[in-house]
Amino acid sequence: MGHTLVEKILGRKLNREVRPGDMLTLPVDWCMVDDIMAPFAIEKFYEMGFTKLYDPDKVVFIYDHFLPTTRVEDVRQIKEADAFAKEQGIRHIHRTDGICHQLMVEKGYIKPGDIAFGTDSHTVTYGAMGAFSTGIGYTEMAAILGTGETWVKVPASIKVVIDGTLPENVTSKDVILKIIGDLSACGATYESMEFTGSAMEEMSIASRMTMANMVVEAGAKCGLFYPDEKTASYCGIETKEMLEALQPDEDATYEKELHYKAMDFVPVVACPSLVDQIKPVNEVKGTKVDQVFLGSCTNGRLEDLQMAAQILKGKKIAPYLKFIVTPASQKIYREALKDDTLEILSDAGAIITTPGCGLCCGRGGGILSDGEVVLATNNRNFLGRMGSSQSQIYLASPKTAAATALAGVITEP
Amino acid sequence: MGKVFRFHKDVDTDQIIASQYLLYPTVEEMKEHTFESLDSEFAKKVQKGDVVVAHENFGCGSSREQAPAVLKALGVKAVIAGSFARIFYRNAINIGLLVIINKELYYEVQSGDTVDVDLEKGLIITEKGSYPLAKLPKKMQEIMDMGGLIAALNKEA
Amino acid sequence: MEKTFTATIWVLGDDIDTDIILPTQYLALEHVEDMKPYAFSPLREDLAGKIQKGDMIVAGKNFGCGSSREQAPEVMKALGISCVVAKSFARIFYRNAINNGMLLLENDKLYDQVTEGDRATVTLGEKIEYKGKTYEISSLPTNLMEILEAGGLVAAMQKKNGKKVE
Amino acid sequence: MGMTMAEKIIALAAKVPVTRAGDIETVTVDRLMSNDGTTHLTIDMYHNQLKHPHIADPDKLVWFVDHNIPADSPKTAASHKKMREFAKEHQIAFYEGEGVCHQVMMERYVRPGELIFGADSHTCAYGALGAFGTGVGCTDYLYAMVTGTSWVLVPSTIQIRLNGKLKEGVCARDLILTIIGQIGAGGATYKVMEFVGEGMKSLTMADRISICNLCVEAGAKSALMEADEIALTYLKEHGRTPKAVLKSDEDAVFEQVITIDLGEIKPIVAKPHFVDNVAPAQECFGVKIDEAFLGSCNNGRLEDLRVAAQLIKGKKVAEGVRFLVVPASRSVYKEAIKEGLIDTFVQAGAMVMNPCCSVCWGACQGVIGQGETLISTGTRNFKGRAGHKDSYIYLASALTVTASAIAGEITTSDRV
Repeated sequence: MGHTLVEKILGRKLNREVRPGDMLTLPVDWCMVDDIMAPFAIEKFYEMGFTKLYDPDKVVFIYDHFLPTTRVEDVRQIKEADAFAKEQGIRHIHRTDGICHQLMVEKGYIKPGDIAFGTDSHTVTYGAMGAFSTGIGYTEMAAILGTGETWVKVPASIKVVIDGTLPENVTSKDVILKIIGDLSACGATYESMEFTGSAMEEMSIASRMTMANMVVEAGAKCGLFYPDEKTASYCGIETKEMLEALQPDEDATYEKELHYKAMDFVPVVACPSLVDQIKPVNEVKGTKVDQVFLGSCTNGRLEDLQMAAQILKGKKIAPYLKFIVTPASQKIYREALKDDTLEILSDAGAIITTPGCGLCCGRGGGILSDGEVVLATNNRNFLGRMGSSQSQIYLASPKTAAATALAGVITEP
Repeated sequence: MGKVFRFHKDVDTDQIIASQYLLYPTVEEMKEHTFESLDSEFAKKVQKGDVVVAHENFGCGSSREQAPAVLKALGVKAVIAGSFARIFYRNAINIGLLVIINKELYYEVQSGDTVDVDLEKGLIITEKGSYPLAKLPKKMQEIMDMGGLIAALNKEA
Repeated sequence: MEKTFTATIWVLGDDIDTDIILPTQYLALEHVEDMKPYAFSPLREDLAGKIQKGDMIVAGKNFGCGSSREQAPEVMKALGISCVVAKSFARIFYRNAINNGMLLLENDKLYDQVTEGDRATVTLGEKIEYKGKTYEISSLPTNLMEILEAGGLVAAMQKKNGKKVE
Repeated sequence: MGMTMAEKIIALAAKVPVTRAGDIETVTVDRLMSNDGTTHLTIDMYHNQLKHPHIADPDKLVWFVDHNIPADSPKTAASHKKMREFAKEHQIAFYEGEGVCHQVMMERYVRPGELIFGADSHTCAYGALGAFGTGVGCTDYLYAMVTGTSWVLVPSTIQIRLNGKLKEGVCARDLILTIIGQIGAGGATYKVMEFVGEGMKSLTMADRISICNLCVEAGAKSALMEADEIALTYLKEHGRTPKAVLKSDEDAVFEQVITIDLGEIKPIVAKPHFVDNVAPAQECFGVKIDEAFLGSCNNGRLEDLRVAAQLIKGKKVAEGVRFLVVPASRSVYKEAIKEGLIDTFVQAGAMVMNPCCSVCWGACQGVIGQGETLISTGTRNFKGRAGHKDSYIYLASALTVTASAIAGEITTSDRV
């Protein structure tokens, strides 16, 4: 009997066959620690009796949630992380480079087949590269920092097959939202999701990251794409064998299979205040919005900004509307400068902030008051996540965001 | 009679009420942060009728009217300083917060002393003696007499 | 950990996410004690103040969905919550809770029957008794039970590292 | 006896032929600027305290959301919402996220000879275009909004005569900090600081705005410069004409005359915790910094970004230092993109923010923590202004700030 991709990745690491339900102790390739959780993980690390990291070169510290700082206590997080990094000889630190998940991929840390853990639930993003990655708490991170390993229960898998070509106004964000809606917010709990089919093969790495990023919103442990030529060229690797070793077997067993025709997808939104409250944009069109947010580890990449710019070129956003654009990394910011994307967005009236988590994590970058409505491209619309619990958050694609910014009401692109 | 809270030279508007509180919806919500960086207990300790005494250039810095407004909301009866920054002075008069220029008092009193500002007699009275109140410029006295600029405006209208 | 205990019930709904359990703006407060008043605040502003030591939470499906913020189970533990009984739990929250020694019990029927303020009796690895009826709960996998019994992952690691537990 | 420039502008606004320092005049205000620092309170007073709420001339009002944008809390957002809705209802010119109010006012509104009230102390910046701008509180603002008028005590004038030219590596910022250090934080209280002399010819509009902007830190009611050819060219480029081009008469009476040789000015910093606590930059060499800020109504203009970008090109921000670069307006941002300056900053490791007041105001982005040190082109270094009450702010020029960001400690541009 064959193996799913997650079984292949985990088994390859341990050099043996693994099956869903097996409890494994896994060596860890990458530990990603963000600024919110660093001080807590450090405290637990010492409390556990550790004195030295198992391998400082496998640890990446990234400051993104609190930059730019909005409160005086934010700085404490950074200082404590800096002090620890210095003491332990951590070389991989990104203080102002952008959002952690973007950087882990963009800076070349993650390679297909890697095992990565991060102190943030959207660590699942690296599944776009065919890596096993998932979010953990800071206590567990502390244990991994000390031992270099942790336990994993091999998950069962859900296979999602999408064939064909997506309609012009649909992006990978609409696809993953629709799938989450179909599965429900806990429909993939403990499981691995695999995305395949010709539409997935067509997708850029950036679009794949958008989808992998959001599998946690269906409860999944990881969301995987099969490494291919695009993955190899993005990572700058040529090892064909490795790519072959990281494909599922044809006779692998899946807990569930979902089949979609790409042409059937339409632009959708997740309505307040749950990620699985999915409706076609057309069903909520005309809903007045006060703010539109384009950014985050879900949709803050160059292609996302470009999609919006294409719609907004030479036009102005609706009066009295706030349109906040937060690129996911400084590299993306520079690329978007180079091809005039930022200038087009700024001319349209966008407020372009420095890269970081921004509004998505609710610390700054456009917080909402009672009664305000935002349409946002990020990954969560939980009650009160972006400020007042009396505000409303709709999640949508960059294209829907741009069309909505233009009209001032929710609009299909 | 009120207690003295004594401050130094060049007390700026950021010390009176810091920027991060200015966008709070109401002065009532801001007032507990008055003088936070200089004396974090000030808002709790100050009582109606108390007096703020300071050296020169009190209220320098921004035009934020929240600065005199929080003092008034806390019940501060008067601010007595060697001199005032222009905008603060004008803002205080406009909202009916008594601001008195007196160069000596700063050297004569300590925090916690009692002091009385007797408007009828035109005197500042301390345990050690009394000081005549300087006259306000005529235009400003008119505004004070009417109970502040808004009251004046409502009378005109 | 006591094998049997009785607790007062607070009822929460489906999909109680980690932003509800503790909103982002309170995550960086220096101590978990400082975070306590804000637990569950987007949903029920006064709840944290009402919860007494030993109380239990009964909720619907997908409790703890959302982020990996471990402050969520930690703040619940600090509030003295003895356990959460839910139809199902989100994965990361589940793992974090165990790592903090916070007891989670899965049962898909109790939620539909309970009234807030009532009391129920839990017998670990066996059952919950509520208004004369019995609701089954299963026992945890061995490796997790070991962590829970050690008092959480920190204590388990201390043992491994031969560090004296204060 | 002649009149000063300030007396002439006030006489014009009061529609009287002559006025003198010490007189009180009722004036018609040409324009009323307000921002999110206080407008929510003005609106509350408008609704709750006025017997007959109305606006004399909505076309004179210009409102900005620039201090806390993007919003950092639900309370801030609520205050912004109140402003937005009021502006919409009363058709008040409303700019949200377009940049720092004073910069946008200079780009789009201010005309020589005007008398402008701004609910912000740095309104004195408008003197760079020969307008009398002064900061007021929200009660004064509301009075003027309702009646179209206000009263002013006509100020006396300190005339500052500038000769020569600034040396390379020295900025207008160094000049004004030197003057404030000389006359003290209360040295110009109630007075106008007027700048004249052949030295003016070498000062760009950006230099002039920077100089006038900071005069309130010496207590000044306003700052003034004659609208000369440089100013009138700027005005024309921005599609406007003067109300009146005025200057002080030869025989006007000045409170004080100060003569300064620009060539003598050296890089200078204002040390914590006051703007007049100045020292030559070299006295502070070696002071470790945690954050550097280039921006604000004082130094967030294209000229500032140019000199800074030129300095940092090919270099990197020191490890562990947060270097915030915040263009003063959307048009500055756009021009800076076109010239490649923004790319240079990002490449060097700076964080480029949306145009706004940023850490100069200290309540939104880039706030500093306990024990931290900031070097800033902002307007003030009051204790705690940029964040924690136990933190330190040094004020300096765009060049000195950028040099310090590269070095990780206070230094000047000739040393990096």
